[in-house]
Amino acid sequence: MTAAVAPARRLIGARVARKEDLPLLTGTARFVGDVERAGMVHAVFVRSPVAHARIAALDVEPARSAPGVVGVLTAADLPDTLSPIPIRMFSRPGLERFLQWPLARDTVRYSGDPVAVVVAADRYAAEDAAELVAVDYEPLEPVLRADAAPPDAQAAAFVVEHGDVDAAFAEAPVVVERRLHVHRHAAVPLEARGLVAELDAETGVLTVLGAAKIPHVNRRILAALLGWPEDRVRLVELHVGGGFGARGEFYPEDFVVPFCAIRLGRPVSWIEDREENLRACNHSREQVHEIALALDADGRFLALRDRFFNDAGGYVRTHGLVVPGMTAALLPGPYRWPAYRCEAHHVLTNKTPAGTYRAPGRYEANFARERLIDVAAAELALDPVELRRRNLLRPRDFPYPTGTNTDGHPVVYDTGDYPLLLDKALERFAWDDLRRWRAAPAAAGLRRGIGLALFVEKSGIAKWEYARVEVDSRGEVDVFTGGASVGQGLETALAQICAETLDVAFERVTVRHGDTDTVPDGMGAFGSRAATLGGSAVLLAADALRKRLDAGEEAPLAEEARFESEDMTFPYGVHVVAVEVEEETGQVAIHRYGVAYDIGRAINPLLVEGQIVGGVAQGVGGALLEELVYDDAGQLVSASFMDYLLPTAAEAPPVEVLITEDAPTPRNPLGAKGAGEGGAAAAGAALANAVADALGVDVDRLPLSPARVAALARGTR
Amino acid sequence: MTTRTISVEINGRAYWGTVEPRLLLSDFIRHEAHLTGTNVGCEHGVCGACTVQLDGEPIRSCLMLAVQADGRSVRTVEGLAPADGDLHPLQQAFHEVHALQCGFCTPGFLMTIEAFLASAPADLDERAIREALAGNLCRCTGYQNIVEAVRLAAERMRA
Amino acid sequence: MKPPPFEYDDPATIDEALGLLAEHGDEAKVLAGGQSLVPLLNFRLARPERVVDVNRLDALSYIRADDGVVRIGALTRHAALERSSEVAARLPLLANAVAFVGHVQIRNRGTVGGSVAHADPAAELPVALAALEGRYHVRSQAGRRVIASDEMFVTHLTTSLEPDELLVEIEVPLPPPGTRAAFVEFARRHGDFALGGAAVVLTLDDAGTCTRARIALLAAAPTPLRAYGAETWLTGMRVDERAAVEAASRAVADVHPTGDIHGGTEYRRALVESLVRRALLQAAERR
Amino acid sequence: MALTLENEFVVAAGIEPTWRLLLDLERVSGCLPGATVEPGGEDGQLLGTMRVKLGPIAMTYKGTARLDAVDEAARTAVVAVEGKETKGQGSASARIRSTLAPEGEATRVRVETELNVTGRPAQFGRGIMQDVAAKMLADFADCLSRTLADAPEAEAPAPALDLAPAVGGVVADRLRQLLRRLFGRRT
Repeated sequence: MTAAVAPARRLIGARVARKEDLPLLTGTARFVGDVERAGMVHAVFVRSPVAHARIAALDVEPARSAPGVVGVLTAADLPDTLSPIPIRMFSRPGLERFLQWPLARDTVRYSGDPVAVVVAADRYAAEDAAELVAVDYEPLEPVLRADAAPPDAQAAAFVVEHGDVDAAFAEAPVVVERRLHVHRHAAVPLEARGLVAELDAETGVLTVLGAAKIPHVNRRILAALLGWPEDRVRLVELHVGGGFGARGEFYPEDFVVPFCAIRLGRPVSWIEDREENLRACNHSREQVHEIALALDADGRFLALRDRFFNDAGGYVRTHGLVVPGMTAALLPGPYRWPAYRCEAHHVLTNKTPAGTYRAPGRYEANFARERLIDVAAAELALDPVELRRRNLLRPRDFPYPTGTNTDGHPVVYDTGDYPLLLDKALERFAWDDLRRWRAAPAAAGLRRGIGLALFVEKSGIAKWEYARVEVDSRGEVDVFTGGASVGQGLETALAQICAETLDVAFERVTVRHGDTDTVPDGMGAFGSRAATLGGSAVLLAADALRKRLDAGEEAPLAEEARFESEDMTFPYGVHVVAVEVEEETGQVAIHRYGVAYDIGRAINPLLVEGQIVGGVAQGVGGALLEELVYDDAGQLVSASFMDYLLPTAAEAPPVEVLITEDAPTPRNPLGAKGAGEGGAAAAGAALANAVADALGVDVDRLPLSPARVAALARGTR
Repeated sequence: MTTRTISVEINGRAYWGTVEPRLLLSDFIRHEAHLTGTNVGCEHGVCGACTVQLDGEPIRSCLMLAVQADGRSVRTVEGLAPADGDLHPLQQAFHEVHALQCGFCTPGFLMTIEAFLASAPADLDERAIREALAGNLCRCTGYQNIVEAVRLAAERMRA
Repeated sequence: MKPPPFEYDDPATIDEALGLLAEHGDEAKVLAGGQSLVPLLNFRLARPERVVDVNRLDALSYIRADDGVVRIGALTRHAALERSSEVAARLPLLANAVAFVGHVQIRNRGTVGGSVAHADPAAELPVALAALEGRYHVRSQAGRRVIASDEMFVTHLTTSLEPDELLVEIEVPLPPPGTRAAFVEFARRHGDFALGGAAVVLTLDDAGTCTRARIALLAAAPTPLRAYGAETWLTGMRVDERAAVEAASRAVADVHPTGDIHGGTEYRRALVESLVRRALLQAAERR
Repeated sequence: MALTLENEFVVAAGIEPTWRLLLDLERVSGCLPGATVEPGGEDGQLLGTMRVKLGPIAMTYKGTARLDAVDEAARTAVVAVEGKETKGQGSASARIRSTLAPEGEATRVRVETELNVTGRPAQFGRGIMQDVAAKMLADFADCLSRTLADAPEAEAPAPALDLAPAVGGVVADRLRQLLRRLFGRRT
């Protein structure tokens, strides 16, 4: 099965084929929708069809008496002791007013807000009965724009700054300012969410199958909401059909479905359908920036000033202020800023709540900053590459405190050689050839453009991870990690680290994760952390075990480790793209796409490339195709795959990847920086710059849909 | 509502069921025949995750009623690998070039491509491959390695 | 996302099917390939009391060349049309258009008759058939009638088929010698319903002068739309760049496509105009 | 789906009688395509169902219609129609503002309609529903003009909306549906 197995000694850094593949290739994998249980019943949620309304009346009796129905629950049936779903990170006093209850109580705040759950013998019967739940809604005025919302819609506002921004702008010879929009789109994993919850009547233990991303965190939340001790709640991760930041957070269904299982005394399955997924699972990315850049006559950056509005949707969910926090923290990017001020507004609207999606807050920030830098370059008649180069941080600047912070923790870039990576990228992706290509005449009706965008990513935001390594008398090795698998190849990467450290064959290492019974604690998989923090923990445990074996101790042996790191690591990269824009149709055809990414150390380049290419496809999809569109009444009108357009193989571009390891991080023993998000992080920025270059116009918003691009082209013909 | 008793041959074996006419073929395969390798990603015929072969031709099993498959022959991902425990060359190629990540879309891709390769010309260019794949959505890989796997498998299957 | 309950029949003969349609009228819905109807069922936007599945009517699956016409059985799958050497040789426009229909999984199930009866103005085959002036043979217990090309489509998803009528055959007259055709469309993604498109059938004499022109527009109106004005204007002209530009602008002179989230009225109008121009030039260049 | 549509027509009747007819809620509501007024309404409110049909797509709404505002001086009357899907969670509501102005012996009627549809039918980006709504309201305006002109055919309840123009087959189809409704088979 595993084709290319490197000798144990050189496993870290080898292109090892994955351990995970066999069941996924043969159809024996077990996703939550595959789970069957004796007596299992099926839940369907009744969701608000309106954006904002008071619930005047709610009649579930007709549904209760429908064929096959075993239960119908509304907010009134939930425990009086219940509290709303808590924030798990980036919280702040005052936000608690905006939390979501598992089922809407007196008002609904977005189309898709769950108001009742119907449980029946099968999904068909449950959907029949759900149609019979009668709700009277008294419409309230919906808020649909974060940048034009009434004051009471603002959940939080904060400022991140250093230096004297006002003075810098007052004295600057050159100032460029723009209002830039990033549209609402979402992670949309191909497997929608789902849960199967079951209460063991004898042990009194509640088991929830279908956990993802952060099983231990969600066990704590679920136990707290139920008022149960944690040891009576078990979360189990099965195969997971993609996460990208959205799946695995604690959602209303994560309480309601287990509660139904307890209340009804039967295993309850809920499998989200695609329409629900698009209306109920976290959205992301919708920001409006009022951003200004001050430069001197030579193009030296004097100051960056931004005020942005982050559309939070109907409630503040588990992520709290992560997205606006990340935007404000990482907007500076790879450049030196004598003065910086970012004013963030986290605003509630009557749309689906928004949370994190791959490179959260950064996809938006990179678009705003890199777009504005191109505008400045045009203003100064400077080459965009040269303007960037003049302002990049230098190797001697590291470690570099940006003067910003994440959730109060200072951002200190660990290592980097930004000019070197820029040079390597331009060389590898033949920037000069692309410039010649751009200058050469295109076919009639086509316009050529090239663009690039630089960015600094971050990885490992939660500060620790757990691992245990066991070797038995036969020499078989088990690795237990607190990390989680969302399809990224966690088992393979950790097995490589363990096998090399213990000097055992890769095949003899089994990686176990995601079961709160077998793994005592863990943080999970988000923010590109599983391989770096999780891998470091495995490295420590395996190393300790190795020493005992070398000392002559006999298996079976086990070692535990908890790797902690105060600071995040900061990989950095460059996106380069060349496009041909068709004036009449507005079609943007990608001629060449390259990503250079320095991640300190690549544990498995095969997997890293997979992460980057997959990230680019999502970033390009977001920039060209994907948009969650609401009408004037707050109705999501792209609530199906007929209107929410994921890129297919025909639209996703071939991507050239350059992985460099010039700046390993001292912040973990592997020297590795997380690689999960760089492929998406600057795609919107680079494409916008390329299209602006092709048409010689300002591009001030995404997505670059054919109609919008054609309009831009018409304005310039 | 009336029900019907049907028999569908899946991967060479007959599966009987008494079903409502409205039962989707995808649900029959997954929950009556308990062959859960075929996944369901949208249930409106866009994502391709539920692709199976009906009498040898790839179709969307979420857009067909189970009763319509009565007496027909269906092939799913479980029927792809030869009995001897080896992998189909296509599965092997997917593994070697890392053409899957979360793997949820993979069975649909395999059933589409397997039929495609059976009738594909020898000189497969990238455009042709990408268009042949366009009826299946993947959210993880960006498709690049899937295209690569198709090339590799085509090569080996010709040899 | 599961279909609502319905009664189901799968008649083995056309007469049986017609009997069911006569009995149940517009409370019954014909199920052919199901590639449009089943999604509507899954979304519960369609709630027929009864589904009459015609997939067992093998007699309705054929492609036959008669004197001067090609006869296509209503149950002919898109894939069969795509593979038909008969169609490729005699009606290249249809072969050209069917390749744009969805993806292989869709074309393996979808039927020609189903595409016509569903009457989506963004569907390829009705537009191609409009340009070819196909005639629609329908049957009911009352008998048989033929619906002319321009009387078939009424509005979105609505044809002039009576609830008790079944579309059984599409008859496509063979264009005169010297005819060449082209089908072009623009969609946001490969295989999506197009934002606009055009089917063009041109007959040129030896001097290259257009003696007959048929132009049909896709997604320009609630039905496939013939551009009669442009056709008349083009007749007698040499189809060069300038003529194509003029004909295209005449083709959309009175066209106001409904805008939506994928493109507004003006964008779609301009798009269709440029696609007509391209189709005309493509066709003129074909041999 | 939220949109505003405008229709305008002239009726060959004076403004006074036209105004009186305009306030006849039952006749005005009866003009809504596919609408059937049912007994049991209270304090000037009508109960009814409305069936919207588009090829295979069919939605049935149950709801109310009432005179929401009457401005004698401005000769403006607003009819508010609100309905919920008889199956499913969706809804449809409309505010129909009709304004009369004298035009010689005749009367010009300007109808502005704000329509809001929620639920599944409104969740699709393609413009089909907008066209359906436009056709519905055009039909409504036609019927209203006949009603206000007191044309006899306006007495019959409107058939289920069928977006087909009056070519032979469709007339027969409409008649079938009309008879079916009159004889009370299904709503």
